[in-house]
Parts: sequence; C-alpha cells; structure tokens
Amino acid sequence: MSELTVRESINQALAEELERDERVFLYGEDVADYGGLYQVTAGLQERFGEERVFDTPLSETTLGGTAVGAALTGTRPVVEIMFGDFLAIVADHLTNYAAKMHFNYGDGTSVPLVVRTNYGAGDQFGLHHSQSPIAWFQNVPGIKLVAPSTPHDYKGLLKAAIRDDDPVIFLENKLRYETEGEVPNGGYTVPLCRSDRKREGEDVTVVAIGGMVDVALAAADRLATEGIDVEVIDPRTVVPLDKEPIFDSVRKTHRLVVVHEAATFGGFGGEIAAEVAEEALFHLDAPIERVGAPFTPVPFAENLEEAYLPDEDDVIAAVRNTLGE
Amino acid sequence: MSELTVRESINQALAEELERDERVFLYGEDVADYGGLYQVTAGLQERFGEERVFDTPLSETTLGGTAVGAALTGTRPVVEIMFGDFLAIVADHLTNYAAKMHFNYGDGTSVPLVVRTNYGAGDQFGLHHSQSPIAWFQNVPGIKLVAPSTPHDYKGLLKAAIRDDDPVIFLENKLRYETEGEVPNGGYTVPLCRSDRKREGEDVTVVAIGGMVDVALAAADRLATEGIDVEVIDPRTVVPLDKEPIFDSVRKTHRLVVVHEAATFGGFGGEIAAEVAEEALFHLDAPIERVGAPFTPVPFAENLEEAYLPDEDDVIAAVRNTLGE
Amino acid sequence: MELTDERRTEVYESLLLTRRFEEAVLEAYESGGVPELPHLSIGQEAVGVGATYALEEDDWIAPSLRTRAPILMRVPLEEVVAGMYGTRSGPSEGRTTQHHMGSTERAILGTTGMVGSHLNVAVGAGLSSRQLGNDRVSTVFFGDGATTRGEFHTALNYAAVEDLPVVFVIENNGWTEETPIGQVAAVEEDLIEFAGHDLPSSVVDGQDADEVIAATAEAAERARAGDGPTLLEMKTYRYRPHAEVIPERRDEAEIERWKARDPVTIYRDRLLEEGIVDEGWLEDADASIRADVEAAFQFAREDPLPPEEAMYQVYADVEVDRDGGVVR
Amino acid sequence: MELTDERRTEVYESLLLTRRFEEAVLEAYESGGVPELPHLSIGQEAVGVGATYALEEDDWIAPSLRTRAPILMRVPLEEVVAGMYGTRSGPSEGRTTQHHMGSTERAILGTTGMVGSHLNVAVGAGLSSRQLGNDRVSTVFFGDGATTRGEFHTALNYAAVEDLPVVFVIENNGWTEETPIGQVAAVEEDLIEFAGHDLPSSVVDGQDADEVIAATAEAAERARAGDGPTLLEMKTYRYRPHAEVIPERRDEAEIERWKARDPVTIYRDRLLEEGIVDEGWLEDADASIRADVEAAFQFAREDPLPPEEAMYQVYADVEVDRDGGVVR
Ligand SMILES: Cc1ncc(C[n+]2csc(CCOP(=O)(O)OP(=O)(O)O)c2C)c(N)n1
Ligand SMILES: Cc1ncc(C[n+]2csc(CCOP(=O)(O)OP(=O)(O)O)c2C)c(N)n1
Ligand SMILES: [Mg+2]
Ligand SMILES: [Mg+2]
Repeated sequence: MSELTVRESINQALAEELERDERVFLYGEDVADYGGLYQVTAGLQERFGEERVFDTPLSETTLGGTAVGAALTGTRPVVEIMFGDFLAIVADHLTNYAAKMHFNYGDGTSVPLVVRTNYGAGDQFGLHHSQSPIAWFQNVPGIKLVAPSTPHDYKGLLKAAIRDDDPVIFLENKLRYETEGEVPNGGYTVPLCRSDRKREGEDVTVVAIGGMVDVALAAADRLATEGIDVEVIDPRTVVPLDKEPIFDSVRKTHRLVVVHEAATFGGFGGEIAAEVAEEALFHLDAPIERVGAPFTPVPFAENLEEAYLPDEDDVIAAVRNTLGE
Repeated sequence: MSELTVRESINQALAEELERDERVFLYGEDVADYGGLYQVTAGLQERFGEERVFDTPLSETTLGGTAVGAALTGTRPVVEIMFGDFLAIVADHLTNYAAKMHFNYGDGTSVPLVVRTNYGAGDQFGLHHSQSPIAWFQNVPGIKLVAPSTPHDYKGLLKAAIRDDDPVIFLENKLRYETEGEVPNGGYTVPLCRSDRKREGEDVTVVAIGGMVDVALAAADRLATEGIDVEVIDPRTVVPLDKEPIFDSVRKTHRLVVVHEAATFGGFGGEIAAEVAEEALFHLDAPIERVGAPFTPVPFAENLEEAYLPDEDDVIAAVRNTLGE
Repeated sequence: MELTDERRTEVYESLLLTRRFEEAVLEAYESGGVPELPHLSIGQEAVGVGATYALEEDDWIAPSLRTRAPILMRVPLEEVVAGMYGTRSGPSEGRTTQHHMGSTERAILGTTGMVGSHLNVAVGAGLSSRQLGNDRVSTVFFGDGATTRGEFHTALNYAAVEDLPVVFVIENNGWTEETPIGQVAAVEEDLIEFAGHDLPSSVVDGQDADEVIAATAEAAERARAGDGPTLLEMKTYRYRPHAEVIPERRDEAEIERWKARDPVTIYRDRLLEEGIVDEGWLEDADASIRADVEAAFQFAREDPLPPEEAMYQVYADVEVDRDGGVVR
Repeated sequence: MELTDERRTEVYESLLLTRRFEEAVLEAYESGGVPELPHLSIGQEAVGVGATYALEEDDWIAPSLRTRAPILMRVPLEEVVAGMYGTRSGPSEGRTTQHHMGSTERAILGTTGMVGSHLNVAVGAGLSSRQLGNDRVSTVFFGDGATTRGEFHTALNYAAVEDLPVVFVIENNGWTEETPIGQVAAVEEDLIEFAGHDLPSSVVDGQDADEVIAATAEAAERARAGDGPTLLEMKTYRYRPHAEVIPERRDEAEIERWKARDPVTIYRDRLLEEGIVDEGWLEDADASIRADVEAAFQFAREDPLPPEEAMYQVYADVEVDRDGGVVR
C-alpha cells in the first residue's frame, strides 16, 4: 500500500497499462511533453516514447474519430479530452459511432477505447469548464460511463477500462486530483459495472456519484455523531448500472437519497430514483430525495458557485428529510 | 377548422410566421427548392424568396453555429436538422452556446432560434436515422425541448416556439407526418411549457411523450372497453417541465405509467417518475411503470424494430400492472 | 501496379457485378420493395472498383453510404443481399442496414449514417497501422457533400501532420442530395482546392477504372512507404436519384452527358479493342454474374428474420438486460 | 480609412490601456489572486486594437478567449474588472467570467470556452446583417490553434459561399497552449494556406497596429460592399504563458526576439518620430491610464458579490424554479 493522490493513481494506471500492452497508446492535447493540463500524464512520454504518448491538434472530432478508428482496428487508444464540457464536440463520434459499432458489426468487433476527461465545479472555471456531462450519455446504449471516487478506484477502474472491450468514458473529478488515499502496490484492477458499498449503515441509503461520494461520506460521519447510520453506495460505473446492490440497500434502510453534481432535473439521479420507485416502492418509508445542482449553468462568482454545488449540508438535510426530521 | 396532416400543419406554421415577422428565416439542407427531405418546407422558398428560405452546405456545425449567431444578433432563425440523430453533431452549439448565452449576457439578450428536427423509429431507417434524442439534452438548463403530438399542437407550438425568446429544439415524429387532425384556421398559438390533458380518466395516469401520445390514447380506448379509465397527459414541452398537472393527476388516480420511445434506461421517463416519487409518493398505490425501448440501438430488421418500439400492448400491460392485474 | 490481362478482366467483372447487383436492387425495390432504402451507385462503379483493386486485401476500406463496389468485392453476395433484407444471414444478423456493415476479417470499417463522420475514423485506422507497425493502408470514400463538413479539414490535417497511411477518395458526383455541390462549396473549380493542407492531391477521371487504379495505387504506395496521405478527387456521376424515394430533378441532358461516359461500357470497349476479351466471353461473364445475383436475392428472400436476441448485442464485455441493468 | 493624427493617438491609448490593464491583472493575480484565471494577451495588443479601430462601433466583434483589446475599447473598465472578480457590477452579474462576456449594445458576441466554436456564430451574425439589410460587419478573432478545428473550414466555406460580411482574424501567436502550431498544422508556412476556399486572404504583421488597421479596413470595406469574407492571418506573440497557472517553457530567445518588436513600443516610437506626440504627452497618457486602471480595480475589489438570484437567469421567456419546473 502507498498513499497516492488521484492524479498519481491515474498516472500509475496509465503507465502500467502502457507497459503491459503494446496496443495501448495515449494521446490528446498537450498530454505528451507537457504532461496534460492537469499533469495527469506527466512523465509518460519520456518513459514510453513519442510513438506511444503524443500530442494532437486542437480538434476534438479528430480525437473522437481517430480513437474510434484505432479501436476498431486492433489498438487500444486512451484519449484525453481536456474538459468534460468538450464531450459535446465529440458527442457524434461517441454516441453514433463508438456506442454502436459492436452492435453494427456481426463478428464480435468492438470499440475498446477510453476517453479520459474531467468534470466538476468548484474552482471558478465558469460555465464551460465545470459541467458534469453524465446525463448527455446516460441514454446511449453501448457506452460505459465510469466515475470513480477514491484513488484506489481511480487506478483500478482505469486499468479495467483500458482492458475492457467496450468504449468507456472515464470521468475524473477535477477538484479531487489532489485527494489522497491508500492504493495497493502492483497491478490490481477494479471491475467495471460493479457498484461498491463505501459505508455500511442501517438507516438511510445514500447513492452518490463521483466527487459526491466524498461529500456523502463526510455527511454520513457527521450524522453518525447523532446516531444516524447512513449507508453509502458508489455505483462507480453508472452506465450500464449495477442495480441490485442499490435495491438491496433500500430494502434494508427503506430510505433513499441520491447525490450527484449535475443539475437534479434531468440528471442521472432521476434514473436511480425511478428504478427504485419501480423495484422497491413498497419498501420506501419516505419519498426519495435527490441532491444535485439547481437547473442553471455553473455560475462563476464565488458565492454563486458555492450555492450551486451540492455539499454536506445539502446531503444532511436530505437524509433528515427522509427521516421525517 | 380544417383537417390537416402534421406535415401541412408545420408548413402552415412556418408560412404564417415567415409572413408575420421579417426577422424569421428558414434554412437547412435541401429545405428550399426541394422542400426538405420530408417535404415539410415545400413551397416556402417559392412563396418567400431565396433570402428567407435557403439551402446550406452539408455542415451541421454551420447550421448550429450560424443559428446561434443569427439569433444573438436580431433575427429568428428556424433551422432544419435533417434527422434528430444529427443533433449529436450540433450538441456543442446547442448545449454550450444556445442554452447558455442568456445566462452569459447581462443585458437580457437571448437566443430565439428553433431547431426543427425529426426522430423516431418504425420505418426501418436503421440505428442512425431513428433515435429519440431527448435525453441528450434533458439535463441542459437553458434549452427548451418541445415534442408535439397532434396536428393542432404541432402548428400552435411551432408558432409559439418561433416567437419564443429561448432556443427551442422542436421534435417532429417522422412516422407521423401523415397523421391527420383538426386544425383551426387562423393564427392561434399553443403556449410552450404547458402540459395538456389529452384524455380525462380516473383510474391510471399515463404520461406520454411525442409520438407515444397516439399510442397511449389508442391503448386507453381499448382499456375503456374493459372499464379501465385512463387519463393521458401530454407534456408537449418536456424541458422545462410543467410538473403540477402531472402531480395533480397522480394524486387523483394514484397510478402512473410513463411512455416514451427512447430506451427506458436513462430516458426522460426516469425524470418524470423521480419527480412523482418525490412529490406524490404516498399517493401512489402501485409502483410507477415505465414503457420505453430496450437499452439497445434501434435495430433494422422488421421484426426487431417492431419488438423494439413501444406499442399499445406495452402500454396496456403497464396499465394493468399498476392495477395489479 | 502491373495490370495483366487477367487482372483487367477481373476489374471488368467487378464493375459488372456492381452494376448488375444494383440493377437487381432497383428492380426488387420497384416490384415488391426492399426493406433497406436503396441509395444506388449506378454510374459510379469505377471509383470503388478501381480503388479497391489497387489495394491489398487487408488494407482498410471505409465506404461512404454510396460506395457499393468494395463491399461486393470483399463480402459474399448472399450476405450483402441478406443485409438489405434484414434477415438472419446479413452482416449483422439484421441489426443494421447493409450499407453500414463492418467486417474486421474483410477489412471493412463499419460506418454511421452521419455523412463524413467516418473520415477521422479512417485516419484512426491509419494510426493503428503505425502503432502496430504493419503496413496496412486505410482508404476512405466520401461524397462531394462530405467535403463541406469540418471532418474533412480535421481528418486531412491530422493525417498529413502525422504522415499517416491514408488515401482520401472523394466520390464527386456533383450533387449532395438535391443540391449541386457548386452551390455550397466555395471553390473555383475542383474540391481539392479546399485542401491547402500539405499533402499531394489530384483530380482523377472516375469513369475510367484504369485511371482510378493508377491514381490509387500510387497513393497507396506513398502511404505504405511512410510518406503520408493523398487526396484524390474522382469525378463521377450517379444515374439514379440520391435515394429511391426522391424524384429525379436533375437536367436530362446532364444525365445523358454522363451516360455517354459509362464506366462499364468504357472498360468493356477497351478490353474488346485490346483483344483481351471477345463478345462470347462478355456474354458468359454477364450471364454468370446475373445468375449469381439472382441466386443471392433468392437466398435472401428465403432467409428467415433474426431471432429477437440478435438485438441484444450491445456490449462486448458485460451482460446487460433490456433495461440497462448489469446481469451479475 | 483615413488615419488622422488624432485618431492615431487614440490607437496608441488603446494599445497602452490594454497593456496597462493586463499588467495590472498580472500584478493582482500574483499578489492576492483574481478569481478569473488570467489568459493574458500582452504582446498581442495591436491585433485587437487595430482591427477594432478599423471597424464601425456597431460592427459585431466575436473575441477569442485571449482577445482583450476590443472588450476594453467598448466596455467601461469597471465593468470588465468586476467581471474578473465575479462581482455584482460585472457584465453578467457574476454569472460568467469576463472573457466570455456578451453585450448586444456594444456589439460584442458572447463566446464559449470552446476554442473555435464561435467561428460559425460570427458567420451567423453576418447572416443577420444580410437578413436585416443592414451593413454591420462581423469580425471574429481566433488563435492559430483554432484553425485546426473543423469550425474553421465550415465557417470559412459558408461565409464564402454566401458572400457574408465576415472578417476572420487569426491571432497567430505560434502556440496552442504548450504545442507549437507548426507541429499540429499541416501547412508549409502560413495558416492561410489551409484556406483553399474562394476568398481573399493575407498575412499581416500583427505587431504593427497601422498594418492591422489597413488590412482590416480593407476587409471590412469589401464585406460592406457585399463582396464577402476575408481571412487575415496576423502574426503576433504572447509574452506570457498560455494561462497564469502554466509554467513558461518556451525558448527565452524566441520570447526576446518578439519583445524586440513590441506593438506598444513600435507605435509609440512612430508617433514620436512623426512628431505627433511628445514625451510629455506620453507621460500624461500613461499616468492617466494607470490611474483609470487602478480606480477600476479599486472599484471591483469593493464591489459586492451578486445576490443568489443572479444565478437564476436561465430562460428569457418563462419562469423556471431551481428544479427545472415551470412556475405557473
Ligand atoms: C451528417 C449528415 N448530414 C446530412 C445527412 C443527410 N444526407 C445523406 S446523404 C447526403 C448527401 C451526401 O452527398 P455526398 O457527400 O455528395 O454523397 P452522395 O450522396 O452524392 O454520394 C445528405 C445530405 C447525413 N446522412 N449525415
Ligand atoms: C474546443 C476546445 N479544445 C481545447 C480547449 C483548451 N484550450 C484552451 S485555449 C487552447 C489553446 C488555443 O490556442 P490558440 O487557438 O492558438 O489560441 P491562443 O491561446 O494562442 O490565443 C486550448 C487547447 C478549449 N478551450 N476548447
Ligand atoms: Mg455527391
Ligand atoms: Mg495560439
């Protein structure tokens, strides 16, 4: 075990997979010599050479399109899209190409690409560098959406994503590149499409996504001091969804709070709430609570962004609501 | 009153608004002399001239980008995107530009554009000309998404969309261009952001979207013969959503079925279900049922597409489920 | 590339197969109907045939929605026709239409219905060749209309920047659906003017298969030598409307002018003139191709529709139920 | 465009204002910090100043993320600085950063953070001019990096096809973040080579405001006369890194070479040489501009943060609650 930041754990995952598999390569805008805007790929070009780690023009459709083409023809591209907001520019290649080619072929051909990108508000980067783009792809069969929360999961899930035969959008919370945590030494993976119980509890189930897992856990700690025992489930892969552990948890606690960073309305939390309302309705002792952002673009001003971003207090209030407090 | 097809009612709406307001213009791929792939704009260039109705290059980003620019600078572009699937190509201009500029300016400037496009399966056009792209934009604050169901609503909503100061994605169900219905003569509008009760009923609420309203109504008629009294709500504008009439209906019927054409998982139905699970949980006597497509791309083969597309039987089965039958 | 007599008869057979196949599609569409809406390439055969003929069998091909010849040259006829009928033996068990088919074994890159979105995908295949150190060339076909998409610029630029082994083939048939390309492309004369990019480009007579072969072979050689991409603009014409639902609105004289330079006729006449084949051979070839096409249609018409499970091939690496849930 | 002596002193004042403003931003950032991450244009001032000066006040301007001068020339300083601090008096009451600001009154088109996505938007402004029958020209600024996006091709093509009144200004500072443009653009020498489109284009010395004015004025005149768009490539350089969080990694000698052609110095020396101003005037101008800048920062630092309601300006034509519900 070592104590690594999220940034380091991603960097290690990339290094190990580049080392392990010749077909893996890494490219994007300024990822090579510079090491990426967030320095996540620092040192990798030096170590693996210009043929394995390289820069590209400022053209996201080239990134998306060539990644699909490369993945269809025997390699395993890992491409960095500098901000998740830019996924809108590659939406065609992701939605209409990457997600559909396994279905479109008849010979088992698949599209083993990974799009690494970041998301999330909280650093006053404004409305075009802070969005949480999960919902844009939540209704796209064939895509996998992965949003890890801990350094351990970042590393293990990224390694699994690179080995996975399906196209994966790997979402990194840009506010948490510095978050530290225990990471095993050596080449473990964390399986995609498996949710994880990050905290066991009896009273209320909180399903939290990506960066909001930390927030949910902090809220749970505070509530524990009052004797409220919160269970926190981290789906990790949100599409497709490992639903059963969520249902099981709700059948136990009879209460559900869903937390994500995107706007509540139309966000992925609606899907989770709807699933539970179908599968476990009569187990619910309280209305489902959703915690998310208001239905506005991400505002810039310090106080507005703070009001925008869901926080511990919001989670605590929602948990209390489910308890009728 | 006259009996018009959906196609005719859209054409009339466009003609009336071109007539009424000099700032309105219409453009897109083959919309002018040819009258559009689905002949929706037939005759308009002849009537209004090449300056008001014109063709463009095969470049959706030009369509999206110029429409934003035109709308920001004093005109009211109505742009046709030939298939809704291509919205993925203009996702950046819609999501990052059109939706956000009113927020981004400080002087009340807005983006009065209308993107007309079609959607929907059922004609064996395959996985890239049949999608239902609502979910791609359901989490995008600032966009309005309108999906009418009757010739009356198509005309009135399109006229309202053109007059509206916000960017509107106007979704036409391509299987229903030939559907006929009563349309008042003269220049009425149907307000955006107001849902409509298409059928009054006491037993079960069915919220159906776009092309699925017809399906829900047909199912309701069949169920009526068995004494099951279904209420059908047509949101018409899905983003932002006129929620209260849905809650009111569920408070009355205690049962909810949501129907749309896109895949159930991650689709807009999840949002509606989640809203009800939050606001009217204890009014529900049965789990919420969602009727939608399976989580696959739209298949081509006749039998597969038939299995894919939600139909009356699916709605009837869902209604029966809510009744515990 | 040396073109022996035998090879040239093969070229002719491919031209004729493409022609007869599409004529049969048209006939089938006009009588009983065919589920897949035909977008015929009749008149344009020499582009696809010539270019494919100039390539190695494992060179990647990324067809446009209209490129028919390479598919017919690489995929069994039965499979292609079944693809149009959406039956079980089609290239994707009926999941998708035939003109989007992909096959890794036949080095055909599946495409989408988004005209031009495949250009960067083809460049990605070139990237794979470089990464894997093989010498497979990637050839992408696209219409004149596609040159007005941003993809055209970005794909050319990236291929040229990285010297990737890509051949870009514009099937310039003068029309993008119902709009003449001259009306929507800001060039004086030829579409290759668009490409100020640092790469070789030329205009090719797309009605003459020999010209197409020569130009493509040269481009492929350059690509294989590591000297980067080439842009070829093939001037051609489709005899039929954009798709079979669309009425013909083009000038009759324009159509006739092009028919006078029919690619199948040009090649047949040349083979006859050079004494490579005689009338008897031509008749036999035609009869045998017609019989093959007929048999393939017969096969497809009897081929059963796919089972419903065919639809649930969405992920390669996890089992998912119809509601997007992971099956443990 | 006739440049009287008085006008040329105005040009100089705008150059100096831009310089002093950005120096103040840098200073503020390095001491206490500024909420908006600075992406400074120091060194590039002549491009924005010259081009804006050549235009009418109601001509549309679509700035890039680095174009600072036009904003300073059209918007009160206090408002701009408040925009960087996200305070109430900023251009959007703190909703967005200052460098994306839009103002219809000042004919500034709001942009997004997507480099290059504004090119077609600027073309749309040209479309409005045509539709409304006014003669407003639309001028769009963008970096060298943006020329490798598809937007560059599609916007140029459409403007040229429709002869729209658009002036495209490449602020070619040689770098796209940390990558030299030569490494990612497949041109021999100049980026205008990309544009095989049928439109006039030229390379301009972006350090010389007079050259910029002349080239832009000519382009604007052509646009206003209905003769369509022009592409101008302005060669320039930024003295600072891409953004203030990014370490400087460029060659020291390269930076020094460019500093020797500083746009403010060039213009000042010329005015002195031609006897249009003297040292005293220069000192006064500088002092007064510094005082204005200082006052604007002072204002912004005291300006309160916006009220929470400022965030809820999402739709123009309907009231919506924070949960996406329509308020009846
Ligand atoms: C991105 C996109 N835009 C529009 C269409 C609709 N469409 C299909 S084919 C076509 C014309 C294509 O013209 P061209 O590229 O010249 O090819 P051709 O049909 O002439 O072979 C159009 C506009 C599409 N399929 N995809
Ligand atoms: C679509 C998009 N891709 C990438 C980025 C990240 N990014 C911001 S500025 C920049 C470099 C832009 O270079 P250039 O166009 O030359 O402008 P300059 O910064 O030199 O003024 C990049 C890559 C972005 N903001 N938008
Ligand atoms: Mg064409
Ligand atoms: Mg630059």
